Amino acid sequence: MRKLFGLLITIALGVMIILALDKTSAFPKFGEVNLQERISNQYLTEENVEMVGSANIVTAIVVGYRGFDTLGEVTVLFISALGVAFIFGGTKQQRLDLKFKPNFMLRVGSNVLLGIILVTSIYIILHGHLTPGGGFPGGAIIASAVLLLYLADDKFRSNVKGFKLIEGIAGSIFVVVGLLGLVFATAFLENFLPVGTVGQLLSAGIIPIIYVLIGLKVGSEIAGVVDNFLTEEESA
Amino acid sequence: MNAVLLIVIPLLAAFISIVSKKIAPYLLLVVGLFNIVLLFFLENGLVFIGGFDVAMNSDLLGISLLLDTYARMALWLINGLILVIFCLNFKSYKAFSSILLLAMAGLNGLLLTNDLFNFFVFLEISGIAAYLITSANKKPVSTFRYLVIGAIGSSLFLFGVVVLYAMYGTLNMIVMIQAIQASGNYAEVILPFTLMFIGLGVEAKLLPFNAWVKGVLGHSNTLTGPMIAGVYAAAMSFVLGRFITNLFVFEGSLLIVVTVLLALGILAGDVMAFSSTKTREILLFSSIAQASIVALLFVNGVIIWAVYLIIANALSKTVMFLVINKATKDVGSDESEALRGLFVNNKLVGLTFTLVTLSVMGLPLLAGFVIKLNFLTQLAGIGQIVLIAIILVASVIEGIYFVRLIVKLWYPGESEISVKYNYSFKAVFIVIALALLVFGTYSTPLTKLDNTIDTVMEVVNNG
Amino acid sequence: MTFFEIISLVIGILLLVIAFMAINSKKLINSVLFLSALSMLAVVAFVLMKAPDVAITEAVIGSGLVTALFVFTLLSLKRRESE
Amino acid sequence: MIQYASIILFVIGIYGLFVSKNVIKMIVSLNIMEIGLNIFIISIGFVGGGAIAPIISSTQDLGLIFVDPLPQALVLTAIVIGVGTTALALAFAKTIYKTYNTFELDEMEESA
Amino acid sequence: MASVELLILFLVGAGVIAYILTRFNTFLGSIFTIFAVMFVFVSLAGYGFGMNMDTTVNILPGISFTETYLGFYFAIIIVFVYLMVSFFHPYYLSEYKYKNSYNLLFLLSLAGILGAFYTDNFLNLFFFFELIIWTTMFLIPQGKSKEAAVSYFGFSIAGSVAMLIGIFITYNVSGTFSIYQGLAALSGTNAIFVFVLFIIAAFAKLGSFPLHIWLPIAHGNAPHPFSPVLSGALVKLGAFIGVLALIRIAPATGLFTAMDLPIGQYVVAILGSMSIVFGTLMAIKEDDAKKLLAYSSMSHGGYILVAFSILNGIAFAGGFYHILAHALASAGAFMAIAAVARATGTTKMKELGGMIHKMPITYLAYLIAIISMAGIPPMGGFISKWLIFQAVIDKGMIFVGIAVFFGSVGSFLYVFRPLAALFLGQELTEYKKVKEAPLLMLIPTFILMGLNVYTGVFPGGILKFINNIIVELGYTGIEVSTYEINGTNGILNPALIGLIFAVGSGIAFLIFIVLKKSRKVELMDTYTAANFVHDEHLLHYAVDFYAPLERLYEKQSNWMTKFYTALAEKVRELGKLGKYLFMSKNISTTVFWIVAIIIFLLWGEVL
Repeated sequence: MRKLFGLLITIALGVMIILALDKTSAFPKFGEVNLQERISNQYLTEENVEMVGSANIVTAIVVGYRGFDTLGEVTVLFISALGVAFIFGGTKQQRLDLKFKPNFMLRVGSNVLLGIILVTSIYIILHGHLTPGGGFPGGAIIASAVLLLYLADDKFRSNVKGFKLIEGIAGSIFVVVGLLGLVFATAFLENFLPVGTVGQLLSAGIIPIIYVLIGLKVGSEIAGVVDNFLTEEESA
Repeated sequence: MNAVLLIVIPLLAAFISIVSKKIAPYLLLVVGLFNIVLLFFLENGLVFIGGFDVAMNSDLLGISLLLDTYARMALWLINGLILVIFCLNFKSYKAFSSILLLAMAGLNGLLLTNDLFNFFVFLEISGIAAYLITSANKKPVSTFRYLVIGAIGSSLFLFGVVVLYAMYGTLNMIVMIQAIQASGNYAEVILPFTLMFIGLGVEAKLLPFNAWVKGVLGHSNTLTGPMIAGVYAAAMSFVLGRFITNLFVFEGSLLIVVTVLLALGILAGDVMAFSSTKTREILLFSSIAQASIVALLFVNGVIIWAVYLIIANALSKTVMFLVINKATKDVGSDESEALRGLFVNNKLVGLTFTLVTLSVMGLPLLAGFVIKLNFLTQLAGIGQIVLIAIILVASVIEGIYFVRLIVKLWYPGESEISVKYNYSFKAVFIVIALALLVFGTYSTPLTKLDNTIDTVMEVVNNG
Repeated sequence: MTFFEIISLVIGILLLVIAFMAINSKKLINSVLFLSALSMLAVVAFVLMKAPDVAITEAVIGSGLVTALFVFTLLSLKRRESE
Repeated sequence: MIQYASIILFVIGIYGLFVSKNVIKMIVSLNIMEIGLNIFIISIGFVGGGAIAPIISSTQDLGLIFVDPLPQALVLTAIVIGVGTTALALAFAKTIYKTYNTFELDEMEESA
Repeated sequence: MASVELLILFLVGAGVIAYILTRFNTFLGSIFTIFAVMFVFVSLAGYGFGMNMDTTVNILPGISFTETYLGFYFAIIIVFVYLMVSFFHPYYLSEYKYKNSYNLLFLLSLAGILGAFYTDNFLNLFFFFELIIWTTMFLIPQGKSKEAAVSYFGFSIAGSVAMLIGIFITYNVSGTFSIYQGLAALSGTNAIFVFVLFIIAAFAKLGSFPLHIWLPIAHGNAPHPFSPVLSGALVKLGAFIGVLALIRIAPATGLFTAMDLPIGQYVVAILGSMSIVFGTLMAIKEDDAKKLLAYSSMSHGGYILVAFSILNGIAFAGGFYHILAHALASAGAFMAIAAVARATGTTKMKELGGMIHKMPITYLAYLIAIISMAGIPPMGGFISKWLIFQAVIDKGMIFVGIAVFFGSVGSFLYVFRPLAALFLGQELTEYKKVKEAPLLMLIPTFILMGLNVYTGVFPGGILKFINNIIVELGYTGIEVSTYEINGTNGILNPALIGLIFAVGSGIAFLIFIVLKKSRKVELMDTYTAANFVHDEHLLHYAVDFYAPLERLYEKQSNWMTKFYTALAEKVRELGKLGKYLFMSKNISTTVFWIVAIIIFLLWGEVL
């Protein structure tokens, strides 16, 4: 009964929203967006693209124009990693018993795989301004490498302190780079390096630098979270 | 000097603080002071962030911050309060310093940002910081409830922002305001405004989106109580005020619904407080009513007195929650019966608590009275007699339960209770009570500031 | 109907069905797995709508990591129950 | 079509929060909401009729039609924020389980 | 000091000094308080009668004063009551929990009173009213009951709030907060609203039916020296608002008339007479002497309302005179009871008796006060009631007339009861060591006795002053000479009546002296059907004093109290409902509200 009622009113809500959006003339129909009416059009002008030097316009926006959002986003991840560690408590912890014993093959295989994964992630991060990808997926892939280590070896504990250090330092450098923008240019997080040619690896000014920092930070943060989820208090 | 430092420096400090836990509390102190001092040197205006060549670029491509007198007052209040509250809890809640730094950054960002999506990001930062702060209550279910409701709220807010972006093609608040005013079709923006209003309403404790408040503040301690009821409530009220006065256009059915909700919030808040026997519940329900009053004032365009009301409330609620939560901790119960005679041996604390409560009730000689009378006068000037009647009827109920509480706290029951307050607590209480007393008897500075508070549009129009 | 429309129709319906199943499934682990599937479908939707950046991020973070976290949480619960 | 589906997906997430009493289910519902919202955001930037992803190989490509890159940037951020919230929520869920030995909110005795 | 502003500042400063002095020595602080109040009284009396107060404001921000006969009349009466009461402070304060703040709050509330009656601005008026409320509100819980403060505060604040809404309606109509311009600008529906709201305020503060239940609670439980202030002084604030509403807004409510009166005034008169009747009935059955007097205050408030709702000079004269007479009488009576309570520790009539032997002067003060209350010559109460009777009879208001006469007769019944129970009858054993009140407390007692008699015998001067107020309000005054008052139905010569009474009492006193004294017997010295009496209290004749009368309306007696208790209970239940609806532990509830609100809003847009 309760479920039916809930379904009814929520579906009604959905229908209402759809109808309201349909009725709104200013809201463009799906697929009929006119970019000329939007601010994004200006991201795609030739002079702006050349000024940014990033082939991936999304990256240009994420790290360049809206780098402040990204700083905030990294902060969200940072604070949730901090929070997870905080909630689970800083007491001595041991590995969670996963109830399956990884065999030799898995261990060796995972070590091989680890190398491949890490190389991939570095590639993804460094080419963030050229191809899809970038710091976030790259960082997450680094974290998944750590995760693999955890799964392959039931005694494995990574160096959480090290993660924290990377996290803190990468974050600080991010901010410092932003502040350098304030010093060498006029605004926080403004580019102060030469941008190079669009489409080349060494281009786009500070974007690759920041993406590397983001990758490191996201990777270490998520790895920290994973560590927290895979451990528990000793006495338990 | 750049307003972005207000956000970035706490962030930087937070990042550093994780490397070395020991310096974290001191970093918070330094950064808090730095922010307060920095605010004196900053100029009003827009600050651009990111992008490539700001001078060449159209500045709307990136994110910008807006510092005006409104934001400045809010920032002073919030940074100062965080600093004070942390100092008072320095020993017991040291571990929270990183989180408080992030909360500071998040709240400063909320108040400064001029970009809707950026606002969402800061909403999440400050929100998560709030969830973590409330985890100090050791009531995970309440915190979880807060988290879920907060997540719903921010999702709705983002939904609204995105719909607005689809309609007007920008995320910049100022451009958005101009675009909406230019289009002039207010019926079309009902959906995004409703969604955004609800999203903000969750954090700003507006009825009926505030079910989390009871669990969170009902079990609060000396850190969470003042932080959530003082700092966060003030910040969210300020933010809500900015959105209501600048962005939202409440007309027709939306105006009616919002007004009804807020009026209901005022009445229900006070009625619920009336029916509570637990002191913390009384305080939290009263703060729900106050938040609704503030929002109602913003909806009716009474900006300056709403700002003062926010400030007065934040200060008052900080004191009240500190007093009650400390006592609750020592006594072990927050039933008003159990706290009978709390002030018998703490006359000074009792006096300040009484003064502060009188200010919240809006009785003369205290700031609350001046503020209440002025905003009521302005409401009367625009003919909102019904709203005045609602606010005043609620204030009768409020008066009754507060008097009941005060009398109970002053006169002992069967057993004596002993609660010790530190000198630092007492100092804060006295300063706040004196400030309320001074501005209550000498209100000329308040009326003078009236003209210097400007809205976003005015800042833009003046360059 | 173009190819795009057909695909999007299928994905749309699948999205809704899987979401519904995720909410209504009895076992928590199924719920989580449906969520993971939903995430993968979203990846397809992102690709379809020409958002490769988002698709990669969603695939790695949304589908991979979030599922892992859910599973770890449930694992610790399983262990506790068995004790 | 996908746009409508995304809105309904969002609403189903809300439905999930309405009906479920289980902590994990609630987090799942939140995630469904977020996925729906993310698809919706991308969908408002989608340009039909052969537009391409906003990635160029050189500046010559700029004459082509692109989809709106800004929503994609927003979604990137939103996804990561979603993960942060989810991780935190799960952490709380684990704590709740530790305290009450259940995930069902109805079975907990904590006063509101 | 002739400046109102300086007087107010002086009182605030004096309050602080009194606080410090009381902290070190209660007696010293209280003596200081007496002098502070005396200074204010003397200043007011010295300059005020001739309208020579200085009303300029230099220091206080946003406050403006003006001088009116009306305001001065109220101010001088209330300050006088304060002065009388302050003489009691040295003997009472030391028992109180927070004695230091007692004098401070006492003086602060007096500052509020001065401001309230001298201001010409509605917001200032509200400011001072609120100030009075909260300062006095903190004095009440020092007495017996802590809940009494809540009750007092609740009704007072409800009254102020009603007034404030009325003020804002006035402001909205007229654009000014000036009291006299604002009220003059009202017309039509707005005037009716403001009238009703002001009347609510007046009723709440005056403690008139149906907003009366706080009176017995607050009066009965307040500290002994504060009850006279409440009854003699603070209640009169309601009368002040009543005057504003009934007379200043009067023309506007003249849409319908009844008995030549605007319907609003007529209704107020009816309610006022109900106040008289209920107050009297409740007083008759009350056992606590202070509560009894509280109910009598309620019934006297009714007289005041009736007087002001009959719009002519004689009635006004009666009303204003009654304010004075009742202030003096009730202050006298309450103070007498306070003196008894100080000596014995109780105000319950059952537990007292025979105090005349121990406290003869207090007895005399009480006797004179109640004679005035009952409206028997030669006391002040007689003059005012006589004037009110005249006005009521002239108007031919039958029900009101009956009520007024009933109230008068009832007064005999109830004021006699404490007289008999407290002072007459057998002396109880536990009070052997009781002594007469100390000299300092006897000073105000004597003054009040004198004034009660003076107002009854020589009302001419005072009535002439009252004529000023009536003229100020726009009506014609009454004809009065030094010894005679001209009513519509006859001429009253109070001095002559006073003389006759004096002679009569003299003769009676002579007989009392000359004839043989009655024999004193112990209370237990009695013979009751071969039973030995164990409990002397059952023999006390205050027990079941008016038993047959009480039985008539026993069951109906507290229905108003029940009503308000039920109201509070309803509010509480509403709060529980609110918690259930909005503060549920279930997240579903919040989700439901969000969904419902969005659907509701979109409904209008989509369909």
